[in-house]
Parts: sequence; structure tokens; C-alpha cells
Amino acid sequence: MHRMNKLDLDQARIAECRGYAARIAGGVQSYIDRHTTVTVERSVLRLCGVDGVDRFDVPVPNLMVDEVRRGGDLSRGISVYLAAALKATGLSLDALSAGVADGSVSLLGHPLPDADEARAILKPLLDASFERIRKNRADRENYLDRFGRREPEIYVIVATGNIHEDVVQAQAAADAGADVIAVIRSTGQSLLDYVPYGATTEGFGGTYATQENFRIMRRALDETSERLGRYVKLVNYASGLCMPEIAAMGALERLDMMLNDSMYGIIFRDINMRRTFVDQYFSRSLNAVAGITINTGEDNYLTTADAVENAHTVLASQFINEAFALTAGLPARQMGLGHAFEIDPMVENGFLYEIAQAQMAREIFPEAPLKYMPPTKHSTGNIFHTQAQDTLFNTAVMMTGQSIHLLAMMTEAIHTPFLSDRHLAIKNARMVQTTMRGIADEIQFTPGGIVQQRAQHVLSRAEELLSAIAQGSLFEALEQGVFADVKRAQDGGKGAEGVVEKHAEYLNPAMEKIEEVRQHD
Amino acid sequence: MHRMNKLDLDQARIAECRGYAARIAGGVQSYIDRHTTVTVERSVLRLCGVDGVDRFDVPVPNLMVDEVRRGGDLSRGISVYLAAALKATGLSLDALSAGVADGSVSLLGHPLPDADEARAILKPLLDASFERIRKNRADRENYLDRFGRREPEIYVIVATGNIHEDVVQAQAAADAGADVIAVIRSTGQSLLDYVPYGATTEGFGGTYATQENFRIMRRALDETSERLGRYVKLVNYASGLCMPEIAAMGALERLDMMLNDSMYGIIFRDINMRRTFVDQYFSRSLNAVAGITINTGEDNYLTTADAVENAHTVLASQFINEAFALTAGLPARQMGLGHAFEIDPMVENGFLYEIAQAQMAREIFPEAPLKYMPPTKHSTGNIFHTQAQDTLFNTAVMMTGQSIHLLAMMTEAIHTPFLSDRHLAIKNARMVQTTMRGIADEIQFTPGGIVQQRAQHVLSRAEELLSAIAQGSLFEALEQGVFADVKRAQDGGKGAEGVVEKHAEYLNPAMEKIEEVRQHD
Amino acid sequence: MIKPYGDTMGDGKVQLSFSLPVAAGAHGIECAREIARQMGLPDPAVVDCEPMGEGFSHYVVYGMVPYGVDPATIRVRDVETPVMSMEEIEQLIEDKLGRDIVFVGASTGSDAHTVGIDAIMNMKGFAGHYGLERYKHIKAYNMGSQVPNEAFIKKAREVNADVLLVSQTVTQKDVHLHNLVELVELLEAEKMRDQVILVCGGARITHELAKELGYDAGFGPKKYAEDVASFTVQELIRRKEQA
Amino acid sequence: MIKPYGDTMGDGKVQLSFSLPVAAGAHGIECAREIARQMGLPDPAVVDCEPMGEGFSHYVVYGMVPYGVDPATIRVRDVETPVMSMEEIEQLIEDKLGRDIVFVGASTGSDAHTVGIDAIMNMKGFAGHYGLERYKHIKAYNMGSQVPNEAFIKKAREVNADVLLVSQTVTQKDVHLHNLVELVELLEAEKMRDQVILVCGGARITHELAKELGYDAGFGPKKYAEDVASFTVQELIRRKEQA
Ligand code: B12
Ligand code: B12
Ligand SMILES: Cc1ncc(COP(=O)(O)O)c(C=O)c1O
Ligand SMILES: Cc1ncc(COP(=O)(O)O)c(C=O)c1O
Repeated sequence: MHRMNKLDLDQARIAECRGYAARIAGGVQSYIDRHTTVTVERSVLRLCGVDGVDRFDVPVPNLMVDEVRRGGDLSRGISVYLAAALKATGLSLDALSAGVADGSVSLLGHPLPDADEARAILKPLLDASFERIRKNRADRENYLDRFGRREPEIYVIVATGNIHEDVVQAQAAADAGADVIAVIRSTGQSLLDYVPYGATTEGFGGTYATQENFRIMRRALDETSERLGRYVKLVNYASGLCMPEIAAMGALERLDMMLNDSMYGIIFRDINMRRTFVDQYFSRSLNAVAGITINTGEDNYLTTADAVENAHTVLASQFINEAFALTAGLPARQMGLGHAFEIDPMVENGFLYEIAQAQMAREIFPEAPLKYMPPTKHSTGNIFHTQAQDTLFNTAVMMTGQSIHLLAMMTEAIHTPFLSDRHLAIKNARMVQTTMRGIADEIQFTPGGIVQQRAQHVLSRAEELLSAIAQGSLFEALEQGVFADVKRAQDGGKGAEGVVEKHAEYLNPAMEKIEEVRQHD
Repeated sequence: MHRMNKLDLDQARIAECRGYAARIAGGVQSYIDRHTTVTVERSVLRLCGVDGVDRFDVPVPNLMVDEVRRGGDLSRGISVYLAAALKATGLSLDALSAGVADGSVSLLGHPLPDADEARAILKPLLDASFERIRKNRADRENYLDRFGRREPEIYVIVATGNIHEDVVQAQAAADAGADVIAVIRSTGQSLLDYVPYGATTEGFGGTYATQENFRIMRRALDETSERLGRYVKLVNYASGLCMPEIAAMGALERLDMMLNDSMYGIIFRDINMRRTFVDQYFSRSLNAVAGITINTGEDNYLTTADAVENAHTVLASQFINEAFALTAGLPARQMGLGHAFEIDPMVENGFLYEIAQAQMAREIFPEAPLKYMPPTKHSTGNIFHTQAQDTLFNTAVMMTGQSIHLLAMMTEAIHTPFLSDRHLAIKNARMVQTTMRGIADEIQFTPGGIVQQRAQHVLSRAEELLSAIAQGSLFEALEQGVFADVKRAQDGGKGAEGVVEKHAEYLNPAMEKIEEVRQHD
Repeated sequence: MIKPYGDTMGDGKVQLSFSLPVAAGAHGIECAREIARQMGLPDPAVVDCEPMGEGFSHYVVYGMVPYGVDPATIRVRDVETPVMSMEEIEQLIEDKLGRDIVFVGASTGSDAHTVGIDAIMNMKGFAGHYGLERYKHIKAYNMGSQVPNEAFIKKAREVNADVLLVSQTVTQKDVHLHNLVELVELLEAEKMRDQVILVCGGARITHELAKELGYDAGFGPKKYAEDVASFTVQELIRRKEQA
Repeated sequence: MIKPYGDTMGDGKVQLSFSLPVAAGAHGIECAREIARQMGLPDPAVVDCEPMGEGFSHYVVYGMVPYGVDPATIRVRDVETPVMSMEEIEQLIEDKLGRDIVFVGASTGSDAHTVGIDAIMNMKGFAGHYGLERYKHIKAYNMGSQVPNEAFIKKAREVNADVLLVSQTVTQKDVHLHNLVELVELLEAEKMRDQVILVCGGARITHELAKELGYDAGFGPKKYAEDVASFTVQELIRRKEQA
């Protein structure tokens, strides 16, 4: 791990930041514990094995939850309704799902079993899913043990809109040296309150996240991994209105990383904050047991707010994301906390500020596989110059020992990456990684110099901010727009109507199963 | 100045290297002191004001020296012959030159004056030239005081072959931010034993170095300097068979830097080593009083020899160049010692070796305006990738506080720079200089780490090499091919026939004038 | 007649790069040369050829174009009204219109990019150019991003907008064209097209494209609030005077 | 039929960059678009336009070519003899020629680049490929650089060369073409052209170009001693068998 104190950071101050963040997350957690959401309930169904769509392409989990919402009491949790229907109809889960899809079977109108009975009915279903998740985790570990781990990991995106074209691009990228492939989602998917179904070939700026698409890509990358003798990781987005469901799909299909932030949807997609907080807890709990590394989205702050001025919001947010992750049982080694290289390259000494920030993150979160995002905002159509900026970013990656190296593309300001853009980016990154292999260990920062002072300054501003937020609540802070200059109302935003206060007898055997697995970890 | 000891170098070892180098240069100097060459004598004529060509474009200095060589005794120095002819004919210098050019006047057949009389006759001529040189130097200083000095200086080349096209390119480069413009010479000029005359528009891979071309470019850059409020320096090559004459032309036309190495011609142009040593002494002595910064050519070693294996030859050569420069009265602040970033970028930790080398040069020669050459050998036709390599070079410049920053071009492997190549290179360099402004002061190297060890290793190998050379002589070492894997015979190579052993009464009032000026510095 | 310029006037030098779905090697290089020849380069030089995964290769090519353009004949379809300062615009509104002007703006459709529309509308503006919110006599409603065209029109009607500002950043698979055209169609269906000045903008938007799509103007990179305000205010005055 | 590939088969995407001797701005961009249109790109996107000094500007352009090439019809003029290993070549000389072969090589004319010819000839070779000096039954004379064509021919005559190897690196203003052609003319004048295998090489040399200039073969980047030796030895055998 990366234990060091190159920046002469005040450890007590760091501890205080952690204290504030714990208080902030704790304040929200008490809300989370009292609520569920439509997508959490749909995730429970998915973990029980419910799948498929009706003839209008509405997923069965949505049909079931909507029916209960309309005619039942969702605040008790979907599980009792599912258990009730299984028991009353005597159908298998698949037959029941098919019946709901074709309208021949209803989840309502059956006598509700008590909690223990519901648990017992669903147990074999949940056991099967969690066994599959356990096996996925073991397979991943085996691959990594067999083929070795690399750091930094080269991470690139594919975004053709067509899963089959994505496979071509992903395999070519892996051939060229990529360790991690993220399949970007179609614009707009994050605001859908359902998860599309099946293999898809039409997306804008990305490809729909569907379980079948996950499966297709995972299979392709497994093949590639075997061929190259290097495990190629797969990433998608447990983010947006269906965050927990996508986490469930990812756990079942052996994704390795998930974009999964505690606040991104609120700030950048105007998703209701209560909804997001409840959803992130469930999805992170699941990611934790699935061994999936989350990626947080602090990098996004700097695409709207100035990177010099707002550096401390990134750090403050990392502390908050860490606190929420810990609450959800996610170990540090699965926390891909995000940050980004977004200072205008014509700012005097901007590079020094960048390495101060990156080194600071490295030291404050020594075990986290930090996700470092490339320059995007100051990339221009001058592809040659952007290539130069990107090289500086690659240099910063190596100087500060980052873990997940998201590759910059010279065409960032123009289009989603061409095959050749990715090829050139990987070539650049591999060169920098090779020629600078040991540089992080070689460099010390001059005591009291610009780098140290900058880091100390950012840390102290982050502390002030966290302390101010802890004074009130995170809900209020988001209303005031502390992150990314964006203000959100507590009851505004998308998906608010999907939040449900739990009944005293609320039951969620999937969550219980997660907690049980966690005990054994 | 750059006094520091970041690399924990052994100062005693550095002192020993200097001792060996002084011995090595001293051994050669005793040879130098006993000889003159045809081009040294032509330089004396040029400094007396002889100029022009005959109808076959043969320069008058060549006509005069050739005549004396054939029919007189050049070992006495050309000066007595010139003085004799001036006295005997009663002609003005210009009339005499014109007469020699059209064949109506001869330098021979006149009674030779004694040394003092010759000195007296030539004194007003030499005084005029040296006054012009003094004024050039003062003008340069004024410009720099008025407009300020920059470090690192951005140095680019122009090489169209046509001086007027060169002006367009040079001015555009200066507009874009270049501080120094080098006009590359036509291939082959270095092997001409005369200096072409007048404005020229036809060269291959470069433009002929002529006094008129110097004047045209200097005038254009002075205009640009005034317009931009930034003094733009001009560079050419006091190198090849006419090294001292070009130094004289440069001193007269206010060039600011001169490529002027003590061994380059020997190794890379197969010029006779005795010739080169004598020529470099005269040209450097003149550069010294003209306030011209020399650039040495150690970078070239790494274009043929491997940069990891032969790093110590660069350092050894820098010590030798320094020793020769000191002998010629050149102060450290005018010693643009050369080195280069030429390690294969796919060598593990190659960048660390590069900064070790660059930092070492910086520390060992703290007052020298080091000339740092960009990657060329490992540049490929993949212009995007070359742009990335070049950015790493720019980074090394800033990390190690280099002075003269020769810009890398993304089309290095393809063609001499297009206007746009230079524009993009300058944009890249300016970005790196800005964003990394203070980085050299920010970074310390881990004690006992790769960087320190590498520097210490290279230093100790340089010491071994210098000690071995000092054991014998530099002549022998060059015969054995210690530099750039190239072997040269003592009496082989071009221009050997132009070396002349001095007569006991050899007279060189130009050199005396140089020594006189030097006293007052 | 001007030609691309490498290092000598008229040399016609251009640089190209592209990928081909063939393996790297002599045959791939010849295919690349053929593509370049089809682009009109008589003797293209392939200076780099690299394999990319299986069955793909990448090329860097230099060549000289034999043709050129006569700059005098090149006509630019650009917004023609002169650009004024914030103060001049404010004065002009007072003098010639004598009422507040209402702008409604949004990043429409599935597009989530707000920085562009914010640059034009928000108080603080962008790169030192104040946004429309700061202008006296301008009421600016910025609806943010991912606004459906229908919602956008509804808002415009509600606040009685003079000017509609649409931002489009994502252009992959021409999604912006569909979205922009749809808005025009909806406005026409609602008989509102003539009631408003319709303006679009974004990184890949040009005035020419905007006109083709049925917009009154289009603004791309390096255009700021004063560009948009200058055009719209003068256009409103023109329309008022014509009516 | 294949087309350039961006991210979708057949999309035809290419990248261009060039300078124009006009000021940067909307008019310059339109000139750049017109140049790109002349290259056959129907709707080119100028994604960058920057001023460079006075009266010059630089453009980055993306476009889609509507045409393609049929890879099956693309014929490569390349050296056709198979490439053998050093050992195989040595064996072949023993078996089929039974005598030493003499190579004379140089970087001719004003060209001072030796790394290329050294890569082919010197003992240690290049990038892990041994040079000709290391081959049994090959006598290799490397004259170095800046060798006048006359001196080169003189040496060839002196040592009774079988193969002449010419390296040319500087191509500015086509200086290499003049120099290479001059050598052929001198050899013909001396009636030596048919007595030798004449081979040239260098970063910008292709086999096709070499053939056009009257050489027997040409070798560019990523060609090593075994490529040259394979060709020349087989060619010598062919000639011997024909004679
Ligand atoms: C910041 C950013 C984001 C941020 C946006 C935050 C926000 N709140 O806006 C985040 C991280 C959220 C984001 C997300 C995505 N992005 Co984005 N993003 C960018 C980025 C880095 C900068 C854009 C920007 O802010 N530019 C600065 C502004 C000021 O410039 P501008 O928009 O051109 O505006 C100027 C003018 O055009 C004009 N203008 C603009 N609009 C208007 C309107 C009017 C009326 C007028 C008059 C003028 C005007 O005035 C402005 C000032 O001069 C670009 C890459 C780049 N460097 O350009 C990619 C980029 C635009 N994004 C891209 C993509 C694909 C996405 C995603 C779709 C990826 C995905 N699948 O997840 C997502 C989802 C977004 C969605 N659903 O639309 C692509 C678009 C490719 C294409 N051409 O189709 C780009 C080019 C990156 C890439 N190479 O892939 N992105
Ligand atoms: C090293 C180098 C130098 C060194 C040369 C040292 C030496 N002893 O060779 C030095 C510093 C002296 C030098 C000087 C100059 N150089 Co120079 N140099 C280069 C550089 C960096 C590398 C060339 C190289 O060694 N490549 C490695 C070898 C192994 O590759 P290769 O030559 O292509 O050889 C391979 C094949 O082509 C083939 N091959 C080559 N020859 C032959 C022959 C035969 C018979 C066969 C079968 C095969 C074969 O086999 C080899 C192995 O695969 C290039 C830039 C670059 N990165 O390419 C510029 C470059 C070649 N130089 C260039 C120029 C202009 C010059 C100068 C003229 C500049 C000047 N005006 O001062 C001078 C003067 C030289 C002169 N009079 O000719 C230009 C040429 C531009 C052009 N296309 O015309 C280049 C491209 C740089 C640039 N962008 O301006 N240079
Ligand atoms: C945490 C997180 N989620 C999701 C996304 C992707 O955006 P969308 O919500 O449009 O899929 C990002 C993008 O950077 C992100 O950081
Ligand atoms: C010292 C020195 N002189 C001269 C030159 C230029 O070469 P030429 O001798 O061909 O002019 C160089 C090139 O790098 C050099 O370093």
C-alpha cells in the first residue's frame, strides 16, 4: 500500500475530516434505514431471479413492483408479495414471471405470509443468486492470481451504441494493452426508471446497459483474457434511477467495477436526493459482497466548476463517499475514489497543483484504488495539442502512483473515441508507464514548497467545508449547491415518487443475505 | 545560478574530472599554439574587412590565402602580406580586395614589413571591426536589459533553403513564442573550404550560411524583437571547415549563439582533427569577445551510439569542451554545453535516466546555459506518438532547469519542420513551461534511488574515460573511437592540407586584438 | 489561388490519418495510398503504418494537393449583424424596443451538457463575457439540460418568449439534427415558429447548419452572450420595423 | 470494398490537417472546408482553426470519404523473393554460388546519415538483426557517408563488387532522386549497370520507387540485412542460372 507522508499533511486534520464525514453520512443513514425505493425492490426481485419483459418491453420487475404499488403496500417490501404469489400459485419463479409478463398471473390477492415464511420461500432463490455471485468473485480472483495484477490499470471506454461493435473495439483495445474496458451507456439511460432488456444495437453516445449486453461483453473479454494471459476487467454504471438493479445485474454477470457514486445522480442528473441516497446504500452493499470496485464521480465536479478554486470539494466529496461506502460494508480496496486532472494547462504551476491533489488523495486514501480521470474540459479540437496535454496527465499518474488510469483521448473535444484514438492513447500511456515506471518512489517534494503548500491548503479548505456540512445536514448542503456549483431541492428532481417509507414490518431478505455474506468476509 | 546537490554527487570526483579534462585540453593546446590554418588566416582577413568574391564566386579571402600559400609563406601569417600589399599599393582595403578579385592586384611581390609596422598598418582596420563587434555586444545586452531574459529559452530551427522564406518562418516562430532561431545550413556546407557569398535561395535541408544571409535574418529578427518586445536570438554554425570565418561573420552581424564544438567536425564530418583543434581555438576566442554563446554537439553522440550505454561519453565530452572553452577565454555563462534526450522511450525507467543525466549536467556546470536537445532517434512517423514523446522531453527540461530548450518536432522522422510543426511544438513547449514553471525547485530525488545512482554511475564512468584519455592524448583517443563509436586517423579526414606550422615570426594581429579585448573584460 | 502550405508557398502539403479494416503491412500501405490518391493526392507518402488489434491498421500520410481555392470566391454564411457590447445592446433595447425581451434556453432532448448554454445565459458568463442574465432589459430563463422539446415549447408559451435558445452538444449519429429538426416541426405545428427568434448553438453548430435546419441563427465555439444578444436584438428591431 | 474506419464499419472517417496562407477566422475555416471538399469529403468538419503568425492559419479537419478501395485489386510492388535467415543464406551461397559475394555500400552524395547503411552492413546490425559483415561468404565494404557517386563507382570497380548498396535519407527537394538517378546514369555510361545488382534504401525508399528509378530493389524502414541478402543472393543465382 501507499503509506507515506511526502506532503507533510497534518494527520490530525485528516482524522477530523473523517470524523465529519462519518457524521454527515450517519445523518443521512438514519433516513436511508427508514426507506426503500421502487428500484431497490426491483433489485430484490432480480436477485430472486425475476427477469424478462412483457410485450411492450416493460421488465417484469417493474410490472410486479408497479402492481404492488398500485394495489398493495410496497412499504412492506416486494418480497412478501413475491413469496405470497409463489406459495399461492405453486408456480416456479420463471413460470410466475412469465405469467406476470403475459398478464395471466398477479402478485396481488394472495394471503401474505409472515416474515419467516417469506424468508423460507425465497431462500433457495436468493441462495442460488448469491452462490453465483460468490462464484463470480472467486473466478475473478482466480483470473487475477493466474494472470497477475497490474498497476496502474489502463482503463478505456467504448461507446459505439451497438454491443457487437463494442465487442470489436473492446477486444482491439485489450490487444493494445487496455486492462479495463468501460462500456459507456446511451445518453438518457440514467433517467429511465427501468433497465432495458436484451442485446441492443442502438444507443446514442453509448450502449444501453442490459444484462444480456453485460453477458455478451463479459464472454468476449474472458476469451480475450485467456488469449492474452491478462485479465481484462469490465465496467458499467450502477448509477441513475436504476442504480441498485444494475448493481445486481453486474454482480450476476461478473462486472469488475461499477461507477457508483453517493451523490452524482443528484448533482448531475437531477435525481431526487432521497432516492439516490437510499439506492446507493443498497447498490454499494451489493457491490461490497460481489467484490466489485466502485468508481466515484468527483471528477465530474471539475467539468462545471473551476479546478483550481474547487479542488477542496473533490477531497470533501471523497471523504463523504468513503464514509458512505464504509457504512455499506465496502472495504477500502474496493473504493475507486474519483478525481481528475482538469486544471487549465495555461495556469502557471497548474501541474504542481495537480500533483499536489493527486498525491494528497494517494496518501489520504492509501488503500483505495484511486480512479484518476484525464483532462477533458481544456481539451480542444487541436488533437496534437490535446495529445500533449494528455501526456502530462499520464505523467501525473506515474508521479503520484495512481491506480486506475483512465485514458485521455486526443479527440476528447470532438467525438467519442475512434478505434485509432484508443490505440494511440494506449500507446501513449504504455510509453509513459514504462519510461517512468519507478518515478513515484524517486521523487520527494521540497518542504514548504508549492506542492506541499497547495495540498495543505486544499486539505484545510476541505476540512472547513466538511465541518460546515456536518453542522447542518448533507441534504441542506446539496440544497445550497456546495458541489459543482449545482443546487438541488430535497423533494425536487427525478424519481422522488419512487421513495417509500418502510412499514414497521418491512422485509428485505436480499439485504439480509448481503449482511449474512458480509459477516463471513 | 543553479548551485545544489540533489544527486549527492561526489564533488571530489567532479574536480578530478575537471583536472583530467584540463590536462587533455592542455595537451592539444600545445599543438594548437604551434599551428595556424587556411581558414584562421582567412578569418584574419575578414576581420580586417576583406570581403567579396571573384567572377567564379570564389571569396576574396580564399583568393588571397591561396595565393600566399602557393607563392608566399603562409606560415608567417597572412597579415604581413596584407599589410605589405596595402603599403606598397597605397590602395584602400576595399580597392585592394576588388583588385585581387579581378586579378589586377596581387598580395605577393611586395616587401614584407616587420611585425610592428604590419600591426600599425592593420590597426585601424581591425579596430573598426572590433568596435563593431563591441557595439553588437552592447546592443545585445541593451536589448536583453530592455526586454528581459527568459529561461528556458525556446529554440527552433528554420531550414527552407531560401533565406527569404526562412525569414517568414522565423518571424512566425517568434510570434508564436520562440526566443531563439537557428538557421540550419544546407547539407554539405560544412565540407566546403570557403564560405558562400550573398543572399542565397537554394539549399538542401537548410540555407547557406553567408554573411549577407546573416544580415538579412538579423535585420528581420530585430524588427520582430521590437514589435514583440522580446529579443529574438539568432544562431548559426561556426562548425565545419570554415569554423573561424563563420565565427567572424557572426561576430560582425550580431549572431547570438554559434554551434561551435571542439570535436564535432572530427567525429561527424570526418574533418581532420588537427585542423579542427586549431580552428576551434580561434573561433572560440572570437566568440568569447563577441559575447556569443557557443553550443556544443554532444547530443550528436547519441544519434549513433546507444543513449543508455554511452551517457558517460556525453559528460566526458562536456568536460573537454569546457576545458577548451576556458582556454579560449570563454566564460561559463557563454558555454551552451550540449546534451540530449535520446533514450528509447520503451526502456524501463528511461525517463529517470534522462533526468539523472540532465540534472547532473545542470549541477556540474551550474553557470553554463545548457543546450538540451530533443528526442530524434526514437521519433517515428507516428506524429501523434512523437508529440507525446516530445512532451516528455519538455517535462524533463522543466524538471531539471535546462537553459536552451531545443524544440522537438512531431514530424522529426519525416521532414524538416513545416510552419505548423514549429507552431505546434512551440505551443506544446509553452504549455509545459507554464504549467510546470516551478517544478525544478519542487522536486528532490530520493536518496540512493534510481536517479541518484544513475547519475553517480555515469559520473564515475566519465571519470574513468577521462582518466584513460589523459593517460594518452586526445588525438589517440579519437583514433580509438571513444566518442560516438567513430574512429578517425590523426592525419586523415578533410582539410588536413589546410594546417600550417607557424613560422617563428608568425604574426596574427587579430588574435592579439582578441587577447587585448579579453584583458579588459 | 491559395493552396495548403507546408514550408514553401504553394507546396500544397497536407497531413492525413485514418484506419483501415485490413492488416498492417505492404498491402495495407498500398490500400492507404490508394485512398489518398482518391482524395486527389498524386503521390502520397505513407509515413506510418501500425497494426491495431486483429485486421485493423492505422496510417499517417503526407501528400501534396494539386488544387487550391480562390479566397476571394469563398463566401461565408455567417451572422451579419454587427456585434455590440453589453452596454450598447442595453441602450439599443431602450431606444428601439422600449420593453424587456424574454429568452428561454435549454439543452434539449437527451443532451445533458449545460456548460454551453450556461456560458451564454448565466450571470457570470464564460471566459470573461457576461451572460444574458446580467443584461438590463433581458429576462433569461435557463431550463438546464435534458429538456424535452415539448416541455421547452410549453415554457416558451408560458413566459411569452421572444427568443428560444437551444444548445446541442452530443452529435453522435446526428442525434442533434433529429432533435433540432423536431423542435422546428413542433413549433410549426403549434403555429409558433414565426412568433419567436429561434437560435441554436453548440460545439459543432455553425450558422450555415442552423439556417439549413430552419433556425434564424447558429453559434459555435468562441461565441458569447453578446454575439447572441447583438443578433437577436437587431433582428427583433428589424422585425418590428417591418411589421 | 473497404473504407477508412472510425468507429463503425464503412463510416469512411479520416482526419486531415494543413495550414493555409490566410488569416484564421470564419473565412479561413470556409477556405479549409473547400480544400477538404476538393479532396472529396462531402461535409467536412473543421474542428480546430488557429492563427500562426501573420497571414497564416492551421486547421484540423474530420470528414467521411464516400469512396473506398477493393483490397483484392490492390497490387503491391514488393520484393518477391522469400526472406531467409542468415544461416539459410550462407548455406544457399555455398550450395548454389560457391564463392564469396562482394557488397559495396555507402550513403552517397551530400547525405551524411550512416545509421541506415550501418544497420544493414555493420557486424552488429540493428534491432537484433546481424549485419552483412557477419555473414559467411559475404565481403562487405561500407564506405560511410557523403561519398560522391564517382568515388563509389571507383571502389566498386576496384573490389569487383557484385552488389551496390546505396543509402539515401535526406529527401528534401527530392535531392535523393537526383542523386540516385545520377548513379544509374554514371553506371550506364561506364557500362557497369548490368554487371551489378543495384539496391537502394532509406526511410523514404520503397521498392516501387527503386524500380522506377532503375534499381533492382529498394528497401525502407523495418528492412534488415537478411532482407537484402535474401534478395541479392537469389537474384545472383537467378542471373547465374540464366546466363
Ligand atoms: C463537460 C463535459 C461533460 C460533462 C457535462 C457537465 C455539464 N453539466 O454540462 C459530463 C461529465 C456530465 C458529460 C457527460 C457526457 N458527455 Co460530455 N463532455 C464534456 C466536455 C469535456 C466539455 C464540454 C463543455 O463544457 N465545453 C465548454 C462549453 C463552454 O463549450 P460549448 O458547449 O461548445 O459552448 C460554447 C459554444 O458552442 C456556444 N454554445 C453552446 N451552446 C449554445 C447555445 C446557444 C443558444 C448559443 C447561442 C451558443 C451556444 O457558446 C459556448 C461558449 O462559446 C466535452 C469535451 C470537450 N472538451 O469539448 C465532452 C463531450 C461533449 N461529451 C461527450 C459525450 C458523448 C458525453 C456523454 C454522452 C458520454 C456518455 N455516454 O456518458 C455523457 C452524457 C451526456 C448526455 N446525456 O448528453 C462527447 C460528445 C461527442 C459528440 N460529438 O457527440 C464529448 C465531445 C466528449 C467525447 N469526445 O466523447 N460531459
Ligand atoms: C540520426 C540523424 C542524424 C545524425 C546522423 C548521424 C549519422 N552518422 O548517421 C546527424 C545529427 C548527424 C544528422 C544530421 C542531419 N540531418 Co538527420 N536525422 C537523424 C535522425 C534522427 C535518425 C535517422 C536514423 O538514424 N534512423 C535510423 C535508421 C536505422 O533508419 P533508416 O535510415 O531509415 O534505415 C533503415 C531503412 O531505411 C533501411 N535502409 C536505410 N538505408 C539503406 C540502404 C540500403 C541499401 C538498404 C538495403 C536499406 C537501407 O534499413 C535501415 C534499417 O531498417 C532522423 C530523424 C528520424 N527520427 O528518422 C533525422 C533526419 C533524417 N535528418 C534530417 C536532416 C535534414 C539532417 C540535416 C540535413 C540537417 C541539417 N541541415 O543540418 C543534417 C545533415 C546531414 C546531411 N548532410 O545529410 C531530416 C531529413 C528530412 C528529409 N526527409 O529530407 C530528418 C528526417 C530529421 C528532420 N525531420 O528534419 N541527422
Ligand atoms: C458516478 C457516475 N455515474 C454515471 C456517469 C455517466 O453518466 P450517465 O448518468 O449519463 O450514465 C458518470 C460519468 O462520468 C459518473 O461519474
Ligand atoms: C556542433 C555542430 N556543428 C554543426 C552541426 C550541423 O551539421 P553540419 O556540420 O552539417 O552543418 C551540428 C548539428 O547538430 C552540430 O552539433
